[in-house]
Formats: sequence, structure tokens, C-alpha cells
Amino acid sequence: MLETVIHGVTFKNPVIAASGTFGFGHEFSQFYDLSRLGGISSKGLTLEERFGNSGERLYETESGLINSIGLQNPGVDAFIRDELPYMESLGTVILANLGGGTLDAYLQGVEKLNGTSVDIIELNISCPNVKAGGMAFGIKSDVAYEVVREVRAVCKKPLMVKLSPNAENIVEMAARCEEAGADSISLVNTFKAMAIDIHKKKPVFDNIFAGLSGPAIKNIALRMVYEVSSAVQVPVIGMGGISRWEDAVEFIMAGASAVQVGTANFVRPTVCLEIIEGLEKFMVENSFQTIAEMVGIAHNNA
Amino acid sequence: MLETVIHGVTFKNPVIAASGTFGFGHEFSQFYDLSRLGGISSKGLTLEERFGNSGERLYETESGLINSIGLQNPGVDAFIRDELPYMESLGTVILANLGGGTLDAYLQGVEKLNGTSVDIIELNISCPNVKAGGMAFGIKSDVAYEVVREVRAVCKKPLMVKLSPNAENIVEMAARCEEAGADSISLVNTFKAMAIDIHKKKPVFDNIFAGLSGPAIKNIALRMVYEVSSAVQVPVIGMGGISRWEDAVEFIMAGASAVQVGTANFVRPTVCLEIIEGLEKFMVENSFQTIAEMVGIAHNNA
Amino acid sequence: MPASCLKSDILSHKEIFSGVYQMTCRFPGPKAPGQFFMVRGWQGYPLLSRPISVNDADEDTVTFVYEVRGQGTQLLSALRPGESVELTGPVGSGFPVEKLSGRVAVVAGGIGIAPLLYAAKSMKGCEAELFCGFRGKSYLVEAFAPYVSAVHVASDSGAEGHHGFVTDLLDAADFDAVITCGPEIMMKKVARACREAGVLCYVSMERHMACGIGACLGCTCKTLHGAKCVCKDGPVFLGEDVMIDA
Amino acid sequence: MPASCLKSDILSHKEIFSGVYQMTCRFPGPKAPGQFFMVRGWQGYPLLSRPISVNDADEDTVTFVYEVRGQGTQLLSALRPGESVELTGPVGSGFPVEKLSGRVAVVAGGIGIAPLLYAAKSMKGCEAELFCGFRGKSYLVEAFAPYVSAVHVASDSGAEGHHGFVTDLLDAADFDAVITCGPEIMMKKVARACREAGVLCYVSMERHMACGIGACLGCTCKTLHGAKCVCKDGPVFLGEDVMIDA
Ligand SMILES: Cc1cc2nc3c(=O)[nH]c(=O)nc-3n(C[C@H](O)[C@H](O)[C@H](O)COP(=O)(O)OP(=O)(O)OC[C@H]3O[C@@H](n4cnc5c(N)ncnc54)[C@H](O)[C@@H]3O)c2cc1C
Ligand SMILES: Cc1cc2nc3c(=O)[nH]c(=O)nc-3n(C[C@H](O)[C@H](O)[C@H](O)COP(=O)(O)OP(=O)(O)OC[C@H]3O[C@@H](n4cnc5c(N)ncnc54)[C@H](O)[C@@H]3O)c2cc1C
Ligand SMILES: Cc1cc2nc3c(=O)[nH]c(=O)nc-3n(C[C@H](O)[C@H](O)[C@H](O)COP(=O)(O)O)c2cc1C
Ligand SMILES: Cc1cc2nc3c(=O)[nH]c(=O)nc-3n(C[C@H](O)[C@H](O)[C@H](O)COP(=O)(O)O)c2cc1C
Ligand code: FES
Ligand code: FES
Repeated sequence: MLETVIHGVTFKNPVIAASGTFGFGHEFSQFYDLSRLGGISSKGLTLEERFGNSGERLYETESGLINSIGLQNPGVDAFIRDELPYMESLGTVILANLGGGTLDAYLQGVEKLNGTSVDIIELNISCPNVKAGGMAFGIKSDVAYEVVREVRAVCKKPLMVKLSPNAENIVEMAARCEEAGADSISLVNTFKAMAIDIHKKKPVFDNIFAGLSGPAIKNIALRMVYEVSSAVQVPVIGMGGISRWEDAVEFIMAGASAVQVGTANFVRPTVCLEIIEGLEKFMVENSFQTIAEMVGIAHNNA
Repeated sequence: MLETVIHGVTFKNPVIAASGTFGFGHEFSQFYDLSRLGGISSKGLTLEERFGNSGERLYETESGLINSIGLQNPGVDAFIRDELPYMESLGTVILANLGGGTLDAYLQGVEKLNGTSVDIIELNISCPNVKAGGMAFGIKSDVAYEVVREVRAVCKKPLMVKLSPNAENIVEMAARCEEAGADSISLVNTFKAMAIDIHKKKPVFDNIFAGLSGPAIKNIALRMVYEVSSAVQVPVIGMGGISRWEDAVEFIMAGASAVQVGTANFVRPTVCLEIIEGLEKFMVENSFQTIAEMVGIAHNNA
Repeated sequence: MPASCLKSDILSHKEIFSGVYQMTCRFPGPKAPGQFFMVRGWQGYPLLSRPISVNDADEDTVTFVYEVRGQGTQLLSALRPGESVELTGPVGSGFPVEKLSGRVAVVAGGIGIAPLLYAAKSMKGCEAELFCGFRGKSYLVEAFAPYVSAVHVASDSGAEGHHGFVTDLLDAADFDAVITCGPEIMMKKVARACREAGVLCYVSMERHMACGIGACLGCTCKTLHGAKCVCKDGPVFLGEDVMIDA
Repeated sequence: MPASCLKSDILSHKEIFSGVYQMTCRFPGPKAPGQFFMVRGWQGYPLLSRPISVNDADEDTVTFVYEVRGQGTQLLSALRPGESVELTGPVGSGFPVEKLSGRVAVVAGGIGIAPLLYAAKSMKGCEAELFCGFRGKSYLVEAFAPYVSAVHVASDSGAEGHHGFVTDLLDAADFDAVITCGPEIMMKKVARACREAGVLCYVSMERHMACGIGACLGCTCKTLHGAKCVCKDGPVFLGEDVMIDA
């Protein structure tokens, strides 16, 4: 009943662990059988190993979390060599979440992943563009269009493009990414935020700005998913603050074909399971036979 | 010590009750002496009386509130006749918060307010532009620039322009509003959000989208205030989720010359007083002589 | 009767029925029947305070009876005597008990019975009868004994009294006035019956509220006289004014 | 010793010192000294669970000693026996007590004393002495009696024992190993003294944590071997590895 097919890839259920919040799965395998998941999006990968940001990396806000991890990861090669074999063995859909600082780094990363067993490449365009003074690729639609078009040309896997909520115009952004060849759109990444330590009289983070996630952003993310899903034809994967099965239902009714769960994994490591179970129960109680029947239903009734 | 002067207007302290959350003051006067406040921004006014939106108007989120009031207000004339005399008597700075659906409505509203005792006109550009298919004036910088320029030409009061966080580019927006003649910039208004009633399978609000405020948005708003205050010369008035004196200090250190407190007034009607008192205590303990010494200090230490 | 915002000590707090709590707090000053308080028994979360009606009161205290529905009432129910709650109130315009006379029907649906106790207690020189409907077993009914001459109970499950709607038991024409609080659908029926019988009817409305004091304009309901704030212009309205499509 | 995530009953809970609580919960399975749990005694808010060290444990239970600092520990302290907390753990790599022998100094600063009790209890065949510093009066010290041969107390205020730093009392050279938990500045001094004396030293680090299990990479600290997760690679590290600039 929960099965859902997205650009040819079959997910057991529409609940995917979000990138950067689930490592490569190891840590969560002690809590439950990860084959229960719809999918896992890997920690964000870059061509080269990254050590991440200095200074404070976490800050808790009212119902939210600001992180400044800075894409700490072992690099694509080490991922393919050391992590992917384990992930493959888990019996769930594997998304390789790919970031980069230059177009070239994206392209090289994709080429390396092409030859592997990853099911989907999730292109994270929220990364700062080194050549454009650090403004993320995902802010201006034209910049994103270029990256996606070039990546599409070399990518042999289904290509999911993950949008930043900081995009100037999220609807236009999604439409342009679709036009450039994205097979699906996932959204949202974290919101640009900051905090100030009033005793030290300075920003908490060395980088000043960092990314807000968690329940605080849920209803903004939901709105974006609703808007985007009526502007594109490709499947939309929704996320942002999902921490209960009810939230997942909201995102699906807003138009998401699947959802990702991020920060909530930190709050309770078994939360994805609970969401899957709650979703199933809700569907039975409300006589939904398939996820597809629920997708976007709120648009019909608006 | 708390006194602060913004474009020639002297505020007893930098704490202003935000528009739409404080009515015209009446309701709060039963809880404390409103002359203690730095200022009050009136409920959002429009040229003609408005009855507001149908259906559900409030929805509570995790640490946030979504509202779909729809600018219910008695109209500028009735405000001037029935409410302003009372507000004038309160012994605090009065901001008339002015919305509109067309450029013309803004201009007429300003002309009416010119002849009154209001201290400042706070121009709310988050209102849907009737002639542009309902997209708010405050989304595209060029549209906002036009409105502000025309309003500036007729406005005889200090003009504070209140930005929407939904602006495509908040920094450019602020800079363009300054260029168009804004005497100060206040930000942020509410974030475009939505909620879905999973049992009714439809959006909670008749208008689908509505505005998110409260602690949930605080660290995004703070980031915007930080960015904007380094991009403009005019004073910046910060708001978004302020509910404790510590929050006010963060906004001031981020660059706000004064702050506004909105949703928190609903949570505890005396919250503005508590913020004023906390601010004063903090300044004494940290040997700040004036608010100005604190404004933007986080930039120096970043 | 201006409202105030106080940290108030809990004097007693007990579960009087499964999931229904009675809490008495210190709160000096007058309170009118039908008025309510914005109650907060927690720090930051949930964000908004919760409206709860005056169930009983004297000069120094106020008593609430509430049902646990979600997180707010859940957190409230965990508090113990000696701990404190934040109260903003009393707010709202209550039942105009001074306008009532003769035979008055007091009609309650579920937890809607809570404010009606203080209303019944405050009616002077009336002869009141209580009509109350519950899902299963009744609660709080005994407390009405001193103030009403008869009690009529209905239950959805048939667990107690009439098996069916409380409105089945009421003949509005027998009364000079009716006051009611409960699910909107029940109050609609009561208001319609009263209109048909030409009987004065007051209903206590419920809306999601943010401020509770008339500042946010979020709790409006349509009335014959335009949109009104339930928190400030109500929660008690003339039935004919608000049950327009009844 | 894989971690699990359970709803756990509170068996006992008391304030053992002003603002310091001791809570024992049912949690079956082995726990190593120096490990900790992500503790959650509330629903939605605050968002993150709080890391608290194992203060004592047996096959079926775990005991925590914690100081009320902010909202999380405040909410925790309001819970009563019979209520439950959510526990994720045990997590982290603890004190390698099996590697310790001979004379061991156990050095605590403030609430840092909490994990050291279970560590002291778990050291076999060592002769341990406790060095502990407090702001004012001491707490939890008596509980060490069965496991240590001497106790040295210091206090910032002079309220008890040596008026000054606990590090004033310690001569690292007298010991074969030192284990320590407390403010980073104190642990730095201890680690430096140990390095100078050529003594083995283990420190228990603290960082803000989101997941507690190594998934978020938010709790890193610099070590001689690159950045490590305090929650997974620690919280216990070799002093010389983490106190790099000591
Ligand atoms: C004037 C007034 C007086 C009242 N007096 C009493 C009283 O004396 N005793 C009493 O028990 N109750 C009373 N109530 C009702 C009481 O305020 C609510 O039961 C309480 O606020 C519930 O809070 P909660 O946090 O426990 O539940 P919540 O978590 O707020 O949820 C309660 C229910 O409402 C739903 N809900 C909440 N917000 C929305 C929304 N925007 N759209 C759709 N559904 C929503 C939730 O899904 C849930 O089913 C009164 C209400 C009003 C307005
Ligand atoms: C591995 C480990 C083991 C621990 N074991 C114990 C133990 O056994 N006993 C014990 O009492 N404590 C222990 N702690 C500390 C304990 O986790 C904290 O005291 C607790 O999390 C505080 O939570 P709170 O909600 O009460 O306070 P919070 O509200 O989180 O605030 C606590 C303090 O930290 C500050 N703070 C929080 N986040 C930030 C940030 N990002 N930047 C700057 N300042 C911040 C706050 O301002 C405040 O001063 C341990 C910590 C770790 C990492
Ligand atoms: C600690 C942390 C690390 C993250 N790292 C990545 C990443 O490497 N790549 C990416 O695309 N998104 C990353 N994200 C964003 C999440 O995948 C997700 O888009 C976002 O957090 C919103 O969802 P949530 O509110 O459920 O967490 C990270 C989020 C957090 C909290
Ligand atoms: C119920 C409600 C009504 C509002 N009405 C107006 C308004 O009429 N005009 C306006 O400029 N802003 C209005 N706002 C926005 C607030 O003034 C403020 O910008 C926003 O809520 C963010 O601040 P906060 O998080 O402190 O509430 C309203 C906000 C709320 C919650
Ligand atoms: S709840 Fe705010 S006006 Fe009624
Ligand atoms: S707290 Fe998440 S990795 Fe340590």
C-alpha cells in the first residue's frame, strides 16, 4: 500500500532519511532494521574530503536547530569505496547526495557515481559557488539551470535536484530545474539563519550564517512544496520539519510523492519507523489504497 | 539610557509594539501604563474599511502562529477620527501602519495621515498588489522601489518601510527602498506559510496561504536584519519572534536601532514591559551607556 | 472588571472524571459567569495560552473544569497544588444573568457544562433546570443541585439518562430563557428551537484564540451585526445573532 | 553494547543538593563508565534531547546526577517516580578502566563529578583518590567512600576544604594515571600537569550535541588525530590528544 514509484525507482514506502542527518546509516542500524525505510540519502558528498567548519556547529532555537557542519564528508571516492558497499546491503533505495563548490566538481562527482549502484543522485545546489563569491548555486534560477543542465548531460542516474528555500523564487527555480532536466525535485534544504551570543557580543557561528531546520520551518516548507508541486510535472519530494506522521501526510497532500525526514532523526532515532507506521494506519482508516491517491489531494479541495 | 532617536523621533526606549498585534492599544492598557513603551505601531490600516478574511484565521505551529486576518481594520478615516485621539493621549511614539492594494490607495492614505499627529508612517509593502495578480508589492525590488518613491514624494512624515521576508532578495530590497527615500527600514513581516487539515484533506485557510510569525522565525529574521543593516545607512528596526529581552539584545547587536514585538504580546500581554526592563538590566550589567553603543556590535566582532 | 495577567498559585487540582480536571487557583477580584481566562501552565511551548471558562469563583479564587484535549491541557493536568499557572483575565462578556428571570433552561453539551455552573449559581430569582448531554457517563452534575430544580441527562452511548441528544429532552417553549454551551451543532439546534418558540437564548461560542483580549482579530464569528470577536464581544452572544444559518 | 531508544520508568528521583538531582531509571543491559544517554523528559520542546552521563548503573537500571541549567534539565527535574523519560543509549566510549592500574587520581570539577563515581566503582585493582572542586559546598562525595582511599576537596568560595582550585591539590607525579571531568579550563590544567609528569590522563569532553550517536557531526573537537565526534569517538579522550593547546 505504501509502495511508491518515482522516476522508475520503487520505494517500499515514501519515507526517506534526509541527507546529513543519517550519516551513511551505521549509527541508526543499532535501533532498527533499515530495510524498513523507503530510502536513505547519504551524507552530503563532495569530490574531495572536507573537514567541515570550525567553531560552534550546533545551536538550538525554539523548535529548530541551526547547523554549521560545513559538509564534512570523506569525499566521493572514499564514499564509493568505504560506505556504499554497506549502504547497498541495507535493502533500501540509496540516494547519493552530491554537493560541490564548482560546476566542475559537480560534474566529476557525478561521473564517479555513474558507475556505482546508487539508485538516485540527489544534487544539492545549496552549496556556495566558489567562483561567484560564495553565493549558493540555488539562489538564482539561471545559475541553477546551468548547473542542472550540465549535470544532466553527464548523469546516468535518475537526477533529483534539491532546492534551497533561500532561492529568490522557489517556483521559478523548480520550473527551471525541471526544464534543465531534473527527474525530480526535492525541497527544502535549510533556511539561512544566524544567532548571536549576547555575552560575547558576536555571532555564534564562525561563518556567521548557518542553516535552520526542524519543526520551526515546517509550515514554510509545506507552502513551498505546495507551490512547487503545482508548477512542475516531475515528482516532488518534500521535507522540512517533518517529525510526526501527521506532518508527512500534510506534505503528501500538499503534493509530495515522498518525504524526507531530517532533524527529527536526532530527536528520536526511531522516528522514521513511527512515521511509516502512522502513515499506514492513517491510510487504512481513511481508505486510501495507494500513496498516489493522497499526493496533492489538498489542491483539489482548496 | 534606553532613549533612542530615529530620524528625529525620540523613543523612550527601543521597544515598539508591532502592527496587528496590539490593536490601537486599548486592550493592553488594562495591563500596564502604555507610556512605558517606546512606541506603538497601529493595526494595519487601509484606505477603506476591511472586514478581513473568511474561515479559520489562526493556526498554531511549533513555536509559531500562522494568521490569516486579512487586514481587518476600520479604514484610515475612522482611525483618524476614532482611534488616534486615544493613541495620542498615551504618551508614546505612534506609528501608523499603512497597507494598500494599489499605489493610489497608498498615496491617498498617506495624504490623510499627513495632516495628523502620527509620528511615523510605517509603510507595509507586504500587501497583495491588486493590479499585479495579487503578488505583494514587497516581493520584487523594482515594484517596491516605485511605491516607496511615489509615497515619499507626498509623505510629510518620517517614512518607515516595512519589508516582507518573502522578498526575492531582502538586501537588494532594503537598498532600493532606501534609494527611493525610506527614512528607515523595518523588518520582517510574516513568512508565507500554510497548513493542511489532514482530516478534511484541504488547506486550513480559505486563502490557502497565510503568514507565520513568532519564535519559530526568529533566527531567520535575525539573519535578515543583520544582512540588511550592513547594506543600508538608514536606521533598521528589527522584529520577528522577539519574546524575551535576550532576543531584543540579539536584534540590536545585529544592527537594529529599535525592535518591534508582535506575537509575543498574545502570549503574555505584559511582555513588552519585561523586555524593556531586561534590556535595561543587561545594559547596566554590561556597562552600555546608550542603545547606540550596542547597535550592530556583532558585526564588529564577527 | 479589567483583566490582569498574574502568576497564580494552584490551590487544588484533581481529576473529577476520566480526562476531566478541576483546578482552583488564587485570583483576587470579581469574575462574571461566562467569562474566561487565558491559561498557561508551561514556559515556551506550546506558544499560545489556552482559553478556559470560569467554572466557579469567589472573591479570591477561580475554579476551572477542563478536559484534556491536546498538549496544552495535558501539560496543565500535570501541575500540582503549590505550583503555579499564568492567568490572563477575566476576559469576555459573560452570560447576562441579571437579564434572566422566570424559568431558565441551562443546556450543556459535554465539557460545555463547565461555565454553566457558575452561571446557574449566579442567576438570582430564576427557576433553573439543567439539561446536559455527555458521550458516556455524566460529570459535574451534582454540583448544580443547589441551583436547579431539575436535572435531565442524555448520553450518546445510553450509559446514563436518555439515550440520544440532550436537545431531544428540551422543549424551549416551557422556558422564559435558555443559556447553552457545548458543540456548535448542539447550540444551533437549541437556538433554532428557541427562535421558533420565541424564547430568549444565549450561547457561548468557541473559536481558536491567540490573544483572548481582542487584539489579534483572529477569533471572529459572523453575527447579524457583522463580524465580532468571540473573545471580547463574546464568548456569550444572543443565539439569534450568531446562529444565523440555524 | 549497541544503544537502544526506550521509554524508561523513573524509579527514584530526588534533589541531593540545591539544584542537583539524582534520578534512577529502569534500563536493562550493560553500561560502561563514562558513557552517557540522550535524555528526554518532555514531548516536543525543547527540540533536542540532553546528554547526561551514567553516574551509576547495574544490569537493570541507570542512575544520573545532573544539575539544573536551563529548560531541559528544569523540565526533567519536575518528573516524579512512576513517570517516564525517553532514553537513547548507552552511547560514547567511556573511561578505559581496564587499562588503569596502580594509583589513580580521580579529578572532578563541579557536576563533572557525576560520571566519575561509576568510573571509580568500575576500576579494579587500583588505588584511587578523589580530588574534587565545587563552587561552594560539596555533593556526591560520600558516595565515593567505598572506592577511594582519600578525598581532597576544594571550593571557590572557601565554604569547604581548600579555598581555591582543585588543581592546587593535585600532584600528578604521585599517580600512575589521572581521569578527569569538569570545566574545560580545569581539565586543560590537569592534562598539562600530567603531560609534564608523564602520567596517563583521560578527560571527558563536553560539546553541544544534537544526535548523540555520531550522525550529525555537530559535536566535533580537534584532536591530534583530526576532528573527532565527542559523542561517538568520546566523550573520553586521552588528555594529550584533545588538550592540544594546553
Ligand atoms: C472561550 C472559551 C472557553 C473555553 N472553556 C473551556 C473550559 O472551560 N473547559 C475546557 O475543557 N475547554 C474549554 N475551552 C476549549 C479549550 O480552550 C481547548 O480544549 C484547549 O484550548 C485545547 O488545547 P490543547 O492544547 O489541549 O489542545 P490542542 O493541541 O490545541 O488541540 C485541541 C484540538 O483542536 C484542534 N485544533 C487546534 N487548532 C486548530 C486549528 N487552527 N484548526 C483546526 N483544528 C485545530 C487540534 O487538532 C485538536 O484536535 C474553551 C474555549 C474557548 C474558546
Ligand atoms: C557527554 C556529556 C555528558 C554530560 N553529562 C552530564 C551529567 O552527568 N550531569 C549534568 O548535569 N550535565 C551533564 N552534561 C551537561 C548537560 O548536557 C547540559 O547541562 C544540559 O544539556 C543543559 O540543558 P538545559 O536544557 O538544561 O540547558 P540549556 O537551555 O541547553 O542551556 C544550558 C547552557 O548552555 C548554553 N547554551 C546552550 N546551547 C548553546 C550554544 N549553542 N552556544 C552557546 N551556549 C549555549 C545556554 O545558554 C545555557 O547557559 C553532559 C554533557 C555532555 C556533552
Ligand atoms: C546537521 C545537518 C546536516 C545536513 N547536511 C546536509 C547535506 O550534507 N546535504 C543536504 O543536501 N542537506 C543537508 N541537510 C539538510 C537536510 O537534509 C534537510 O534538507 C533539512 O534539514 C530540512 O529538513 P528537516 O527539517 O527535516 O531537518 C542537513 C541538515 C542538518 C540538520
Ligand atoms: C495577527 C497578526 C496580525 C498582523 N497584522 C499586521 C498588519 O496589519 N500590518 C503589518 O505590517 N504587520 C502585521 N503583522 C506582522 C507583525 O507586525 C510582525 O511583523 C510579524 O508578526 C513578525 O513579528 P513577531 O514574530 O514578533 O510577531 C501581523 C502579525 C500578526 C501575528
Ligand atoms: S483571540 Fe485575539 S481577538 Fe480574540
Ligand atoms: S552529537 Fe551528533 S555527531 Fe555527536
